[in-house]
Amino acid sequence: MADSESFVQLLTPSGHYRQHNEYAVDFTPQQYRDIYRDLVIVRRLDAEATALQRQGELGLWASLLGQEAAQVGSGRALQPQDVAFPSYREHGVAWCRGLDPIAPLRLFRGVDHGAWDPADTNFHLYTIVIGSQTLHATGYAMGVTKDGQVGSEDGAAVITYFGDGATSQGDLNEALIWASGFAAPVVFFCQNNQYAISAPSTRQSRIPLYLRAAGFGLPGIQVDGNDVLACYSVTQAALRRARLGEGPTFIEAYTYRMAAHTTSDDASRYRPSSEVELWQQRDPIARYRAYLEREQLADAEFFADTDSQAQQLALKLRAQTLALPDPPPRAIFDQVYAEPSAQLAEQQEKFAAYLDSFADNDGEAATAGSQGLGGSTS
Amino acid sequence: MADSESFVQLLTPSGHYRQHNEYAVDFTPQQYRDIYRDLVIVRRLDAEATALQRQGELGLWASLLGQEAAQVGSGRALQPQDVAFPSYREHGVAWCRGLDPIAPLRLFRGVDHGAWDPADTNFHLYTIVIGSQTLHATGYAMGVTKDGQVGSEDGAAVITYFGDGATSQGDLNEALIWASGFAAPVVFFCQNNQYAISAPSTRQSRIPLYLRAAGFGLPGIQVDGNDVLACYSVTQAALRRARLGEGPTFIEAYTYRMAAHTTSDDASRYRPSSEVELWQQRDPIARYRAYLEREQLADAEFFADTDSQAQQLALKLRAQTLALPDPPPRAIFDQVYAEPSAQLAEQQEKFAAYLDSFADNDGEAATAGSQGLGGSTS
Amino acid sequence: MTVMTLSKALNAGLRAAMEADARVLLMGEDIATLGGVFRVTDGLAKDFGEGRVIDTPLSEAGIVGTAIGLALRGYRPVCEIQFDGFVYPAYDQIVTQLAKMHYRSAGRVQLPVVIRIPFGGGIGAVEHHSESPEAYFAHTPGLKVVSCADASDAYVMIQQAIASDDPVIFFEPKRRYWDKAEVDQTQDLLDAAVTPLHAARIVRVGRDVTVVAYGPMVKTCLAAALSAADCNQELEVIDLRSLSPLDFEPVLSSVRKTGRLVVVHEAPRTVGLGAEICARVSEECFYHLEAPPLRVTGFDTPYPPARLEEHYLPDVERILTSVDIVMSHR
Amino acid sequence: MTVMTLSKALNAGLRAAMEADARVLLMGEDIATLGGVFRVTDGLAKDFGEGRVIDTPLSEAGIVGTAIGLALRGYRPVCEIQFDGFVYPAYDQIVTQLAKMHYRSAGRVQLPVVIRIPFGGGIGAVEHHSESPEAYFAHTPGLKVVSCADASDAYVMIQQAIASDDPVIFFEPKRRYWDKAEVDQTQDLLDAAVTPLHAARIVRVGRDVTVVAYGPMVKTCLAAALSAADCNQELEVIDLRSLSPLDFEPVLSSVRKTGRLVVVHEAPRTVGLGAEICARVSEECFYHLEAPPLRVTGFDTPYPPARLEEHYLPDVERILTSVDIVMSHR
Ligand SMILES: Cc1ncc(C[n+]2csc(CCOP(=O)(O)OP(=O)(O)O)c2C)c(N)n1
Ligand SMILES: Cc1ncc(C[n+]2csc(CCOP(=O)(O)OP(=O)(O)O)c2C)c(N)n1
Ligand SMILES: [Mg+2]
Ligand SMILES: [Mg+2]
Repeated sequence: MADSESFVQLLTPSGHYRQHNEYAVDFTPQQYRDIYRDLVIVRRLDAEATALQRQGELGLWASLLGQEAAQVGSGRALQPQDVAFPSYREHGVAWCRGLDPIAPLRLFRGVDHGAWDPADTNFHLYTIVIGSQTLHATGYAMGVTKDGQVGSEDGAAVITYFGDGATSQGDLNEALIWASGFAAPVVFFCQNNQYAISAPSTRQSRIPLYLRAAGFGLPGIQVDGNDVLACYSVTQAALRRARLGEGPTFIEAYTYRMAAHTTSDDASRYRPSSEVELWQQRDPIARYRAYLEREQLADAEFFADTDSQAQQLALKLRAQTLALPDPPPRAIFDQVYAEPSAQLAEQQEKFAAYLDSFADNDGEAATAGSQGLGGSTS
Repeated sequence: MADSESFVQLLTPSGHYRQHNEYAVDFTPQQYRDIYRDLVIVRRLDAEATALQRQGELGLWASLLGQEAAQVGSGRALQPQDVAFPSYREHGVAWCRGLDPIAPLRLFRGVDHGAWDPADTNFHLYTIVIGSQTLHATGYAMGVTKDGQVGSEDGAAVITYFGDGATSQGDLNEALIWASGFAAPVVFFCQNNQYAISAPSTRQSRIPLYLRAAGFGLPGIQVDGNDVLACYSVTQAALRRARLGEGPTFIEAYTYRMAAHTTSDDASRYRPSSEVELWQQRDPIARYRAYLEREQLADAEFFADTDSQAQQLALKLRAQTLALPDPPPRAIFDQVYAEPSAQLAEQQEKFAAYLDSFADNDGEAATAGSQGLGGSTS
Repeated sequence: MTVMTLSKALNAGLRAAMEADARVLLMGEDIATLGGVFRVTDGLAKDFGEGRVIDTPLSEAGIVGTAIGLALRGYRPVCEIQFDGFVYPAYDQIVTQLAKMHYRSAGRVQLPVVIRIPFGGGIGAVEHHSESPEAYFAHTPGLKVVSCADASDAYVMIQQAIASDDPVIFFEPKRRYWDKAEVDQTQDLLDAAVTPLHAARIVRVGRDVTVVAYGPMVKTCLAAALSAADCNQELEVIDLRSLSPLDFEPVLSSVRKTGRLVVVHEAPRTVGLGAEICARVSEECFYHLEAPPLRVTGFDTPYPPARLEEHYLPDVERILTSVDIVMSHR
Repeated sequence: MTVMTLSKALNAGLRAAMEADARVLLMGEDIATLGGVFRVTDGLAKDFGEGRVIDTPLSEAGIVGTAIGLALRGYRPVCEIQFDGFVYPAYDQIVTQLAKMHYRSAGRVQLPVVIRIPFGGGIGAVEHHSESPEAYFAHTPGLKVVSCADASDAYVMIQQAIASDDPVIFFEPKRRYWDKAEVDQTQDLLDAAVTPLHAARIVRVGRDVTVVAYGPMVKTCLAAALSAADCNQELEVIDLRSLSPLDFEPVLSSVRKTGRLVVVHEAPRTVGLGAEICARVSEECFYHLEAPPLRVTGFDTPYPPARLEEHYLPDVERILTSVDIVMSHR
């Protein structure tokens, strides 16, 4: 539910700017355009991934369609030293953090489990089991405090992403308890896209989700998740609180999942197309573009350039995907442990010998599945 | 924290009645006296159990000392058709429900796991793993609704007891979600006795616990847990809401655990005796007695009678405890399953044969531990 | 006899159980409106109402915890856990409450709760969607644990599980959901001819090697047996069906006949069901064994990315390799 | 050498680890002010501050989940779970996150988290305070699982566990907390003479029967061995120490020598560690075994009420009964 009283919105669905007595953005024209480019690119890459899945190149894809503003708005509010803990749909945040867009596709293709190095971009691994990452973010933020990296404008903050469905998990609620109790510098960013697969968010809570926070002793705020400026501003303020050592904040970005839950899902079974159409009128990119046009912050050439840049990136992503090699079979055994396990090494050796027993006369190993043996995959 | 504004109190620590604009009690003099008798008896039985533990007759005892008003006040507000789901300290509620006082002692002596029949007194089994029972209560209450037993004054309600510590468990928070979402007729009765073993309740929440409820969409109310009349009235009102189909309520009874966590605990390690002394001045029984005396609801004879009745019951409890036989060894295998398991039956037979191998010449079975074989224990 | 998929057979079994007993309830994520991500509950909400087919919050501890409460109130809840890897938030409720309450109460409380869990790999899924956690439950006294291998058993076993007065963890072999078989919907489940829930079954008779499996691996073992038959090796394939309690008699008498044992499962090897079968056979058939009992299992690694799963999962080739080894002992 | 209790030895080991590495943190319920319900962390909060010895909310999922986050930030958290039966609320975080994140990240993320769990029975406690859940963890790839049997090992192993870059589930034999032994606090843990964390150890040499145990049962087995020696039976007692990975070589070579195996643990029998040891020995020592491998374990029931535990727990008598059986095979 979007609770009108406290709902933060800076851009109306038609792209008009509304003053707010607490939140505002202070962008240069270039920054306005950069945000637009992000929005368009993340949508375009997402569409490409969906297409790749339809063509059998990915096992599955979880589309962010409709949630670009929530992700780019919050993602761009992060400072380099901040750390994000996503669920599995934060491709837009990943883009803002600088993660190579191929990384999530590797996961959804099944060549790895999403094996990027979180330290490279301060963007943690995708987490599929609902709610778990919110405790990791909280613990990490407790560590930030321990390291003395809070208390000033250049302190570090942590943000964790999760959906409306995740609010029903014990883990998320415990994370609020810990974050509040230890005044951890963490922002809880809930993308209420109104569905957890088929369950409407009212199945998780009869009252707006941002209200959950107060009972745990932290501020909760509801923002228009389809308004990139409001998402930016609200997140920025919350991160600032965290950085300054003022503790956690809970943000509910009220948005809409315009695609099905994943490519395996058939959303027509549980929601009418009229609802989707209604939300298309609140499209986060169209409204932002209308604003940029009205304020003459960008011209037709910029829009055309952006589209073609997005197109280039999509083509590159496609090419990268098609070129992804399958990992070698023995990679199954790699990196179960940081330190060697004799027990596992023995299994690995037996398996290698088993594979070798299929080796053809040229000395090349091949298996029933016809994949060659080789070095470690990752 | 006792939050002064919304804190419900009908009796001041000195036993003066305070008008409240929402809550009141409407007792006959006899009812007033009955409540007093309950308070005295549950304290006396508790003291006896503690003594039995000290004398080696119980393995452990979790004393309710200081929480008599919270337990008797709420317990007496229950109707016969209502069902209570306790943790492990609700000996006072058990008394109100009519459970034989020996039952919890069987558990703490280790002759069974607390094996009474919940259906006999509508008092569920003690639950030791913190928070679990709140979900059972919620599910049970959902069943009450399904059975059509809500919506009128003679509907059934459910109450579940837990401590301040339990509010940090995922289960409790999920129970609030379910209860709220399904408008289950359940009352969450939190005895905030200010400690979870050594952890002060501020370790679980920086803000008063009753505030937790609102964020889940249910009313939260804080009551003086050492005021038996306030506890009665507030619980009665919450049960009435539940009965009428108006959904769950969260009650925080702000009280104090005057004894150690259990007989195994050494509370002097984490709290000063001055604190305990302070709370002795707010003793729930002394204040209620002062009120009865002032209002001339009871005379010296009644007080003396009550004490001697409590004493009789304590002596009976002691005798019952000392007479408790150890269960026979083969009881280990009883009632693991409702339906037979061949696998287990085989283990049981082997064990019986093993025990028999120690049988002496008189044909009597005896084991190293010298306990005889016999029928089922329970 | 109707030919139907395993998924449909479960659906039919659930329907029959709900028709037979108004206290049977289904609860789980996405099971009502959507009909479940595998469509096992498709159409049931429409026919029985959302009061009996309950779309729940996204909360597995809540599902099992409230199911316990509903069972205490006299209902017979059938919970769906969406995928194997999502059962762990409910693990505490399952292990400390569901499994132990009957014992705690010395038999005064019964918890007829069924927990349905699609399990195992082979469908190209992402992490946590292909796991085989059955050993955790089989090691937990107080729970009964079963798995069906085909549509016909699925139809019968789900009804038997629901009729059981004990909690039953019901593992569904998710990659066999779309496999078809003949299902007899007219049978009387109380008929003595119907295999009881906790009985193992010999699904192929053979004299040379006893091959023990359950759930998704039964089909693989039958395929291996076909293949072995070409080389004149006669495998006796046993579908355990019940993982707790284990029905050992058929396994023991088979090994007494064949003298050779191969156990097959997808779950990691160490401390899996295969360990129990091999240990028990070694203990009780010591003088009948002509070769060391072998296990063909998943490896002691987390379930790998989908592009590696064909190597992780036991297949006909790996089973036959072990068969050859036990056959080589003369 | 100092004589100290196992509890004190753990305390000394924790202290040494905290002194050696400022990133080592302790977290758990009642561990700071109270010093833990078994006093294992007594005095550490006073000396290292509440920033390094953290009294947590009553929330096991939170303890493990935030410990993972702290480890990601470079800390080395040592979590205390108050009793065995209270680990299950954290089970999801342990099994799906702690165990799998290193694999998920293809080695880019390390989680040096230790989870200390007092386990086992024999102290006359109420329900959930006497359980032996180690098999659940040993069946979980990605975790390392160990148990110490005496004060000397406790002191060393807790430090080794903290130094490990992998998550370690550290089982403490609670009924041995008050047992004393000599502890050498001067030893250099990097010394080659120090037994590595994952090595089993022969704690008594014998030629007749190999007796395998871990944790609290090691002492019981040694007592059984003493008793057996009176009857001229020489038991070789092996303390596994590591339950995952299992160090099989000492077990296999012992059985190759004795030809007889008895495995002892408190946990329920079915699908327990004993099953794995017996299965593995049957597979690899098939031609050396002169008797069926036997298990002496807890029964397949929930842990019984305290007044029954002496019958539930393996004792010298039950061990010797099994020893006699394997010795009777000639
Ligand atoms: C613990 C757990 N239970 C179930 C699932 C299966 N599942 C995957 S996504 C999902 C819905 C999540 O909804 P929400 O939190 O709103 O996030 P969204 O997908 O809408 O972004 C479910 C039930 C899971 N991943 N983890
Ligand atoms: C899940 C779980 N964790 C830990 C424990 C150990 N324990 C027993 S009682 C207790 C404190 C409970 O505090 P609270 O909920 O406030 O209840 P109180 O004892 O004060 O009545 C703890 C930590 C437990 N029983 N269950
Ligand atoms: Mg959602
Ligand atoms: Mg308390």
